Amino acid sequence: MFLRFTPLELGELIAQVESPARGGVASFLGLVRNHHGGRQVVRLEYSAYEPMAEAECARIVAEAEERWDCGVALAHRIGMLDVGEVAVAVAAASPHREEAFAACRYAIEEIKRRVPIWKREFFVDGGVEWVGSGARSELLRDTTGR
Amino acid sequence: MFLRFTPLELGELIAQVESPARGGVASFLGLVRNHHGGRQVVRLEYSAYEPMAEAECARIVAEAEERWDCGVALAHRIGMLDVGEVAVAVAAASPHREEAFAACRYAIEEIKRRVPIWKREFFVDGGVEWVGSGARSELLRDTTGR
Amino acid sequence: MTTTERATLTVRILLFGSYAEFLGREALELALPEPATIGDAVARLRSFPGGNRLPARPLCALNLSQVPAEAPLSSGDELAILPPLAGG
Amino acid sequence: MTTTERATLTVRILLFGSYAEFLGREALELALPEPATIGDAVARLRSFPGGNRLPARPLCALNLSQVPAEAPLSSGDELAILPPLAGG
Repeated sequence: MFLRFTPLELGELIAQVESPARGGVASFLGLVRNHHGGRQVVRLEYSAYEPMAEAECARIVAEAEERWDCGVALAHRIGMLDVGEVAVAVAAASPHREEAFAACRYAIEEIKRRVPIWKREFFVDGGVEWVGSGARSELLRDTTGR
Repeated sequence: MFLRFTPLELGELIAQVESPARGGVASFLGLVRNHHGGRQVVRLEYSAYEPMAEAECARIVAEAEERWDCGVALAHRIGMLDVGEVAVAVAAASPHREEAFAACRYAIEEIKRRVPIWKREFFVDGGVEWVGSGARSELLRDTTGR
Repeated sequence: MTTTERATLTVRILLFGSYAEFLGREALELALPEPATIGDAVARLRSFPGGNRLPARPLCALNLSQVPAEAPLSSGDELAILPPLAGG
Repeated sequence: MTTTERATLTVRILLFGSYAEFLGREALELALPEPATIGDAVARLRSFPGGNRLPARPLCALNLSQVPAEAPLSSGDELAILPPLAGG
């Protein structure tokens, strides 16, 4: 499962890909920032088209592992997150550090480009907006249905 | 202290650089590999010109933080390490993931290029060699003096 | 020769994020005269209350894969209308 | 007019890794006639037992910074002779 509903642990992902033959492990964490567009963010909520998001994440891992001599693990948090929490985590291990970095970078870029995940930002001024579409959110219930 | 004589924890380095304004954290771990030059490695020993190594590490952090909008933390293990242990760790946090990756990559490349650290590899066949110079090591005592 | 005699296909529509809010629902069944493309389904959705806030050519996924607006629909397909992605 | 009348400078030499093994020690004091460069110090070290295994132009650090072989020495300097680096 690439989508997670509880806090992400980078160590868990690294443990999935490290091995005695892979001397380099590159990783990336995306954290919830406290600001966006000049406004102060207090928390945000991620939702997903879950079966497609799982399928896209699996394709991204397979593509990276085919293109580089590496193992890749990734996870994306869904649900309500506070500022500073880990939203996305990627780890890539390879015998060569260049390949570990390249695979890690590829995975995070493709996650952002292709995986059907959305987020609403909750601002300190009480506003709620869908990131990307810029639409104000009217529904204040938990759209993830959890 | 950038040189460490006990196991490295990536989480500790990430905690040093993450902040609510820095949404991207790139990191790198270098692990002791189980092979080198076709021979099986069982463990290795790092030693350093300690005051210069500390000074070079501090310069690398300062250079990366000046060049990119980021915070950088790094540590290198000294002493005897088993296969799979973390030899070097770098974490770079930035508001922009491109800068986090660039700073992390810069730091690990400069560590390898400039920091006066040496290692002896202990092979399964009983041989011991200084990596880089290719010289067989005759002294089997702990050259780190610890 | 009347429209009721034309064969129809039925697809399941999924709406997410801001688009689900625009139309006030997250899923619906849509019957369309055959043959129909994704563009035809989107045009129908845009005629619904609140549907005018959907773009004319939104990002779409058919049975879990992204597809262009010209892609044909078959009965039983799952068509997801995707707002701008914001993962990561 | 004799060499004993020439002023000398004394530097502290540090040896690491394989180089410390070649010369059988990790530190020594070296007295050299003034003026002297790093290259002069290395040439002297290479005349010691085992010193022939040192390269003619090893990597050197003077008072904690890397310097070229032409750099001049002053009394009290710490000159480190560095084998090929292998950190990371």
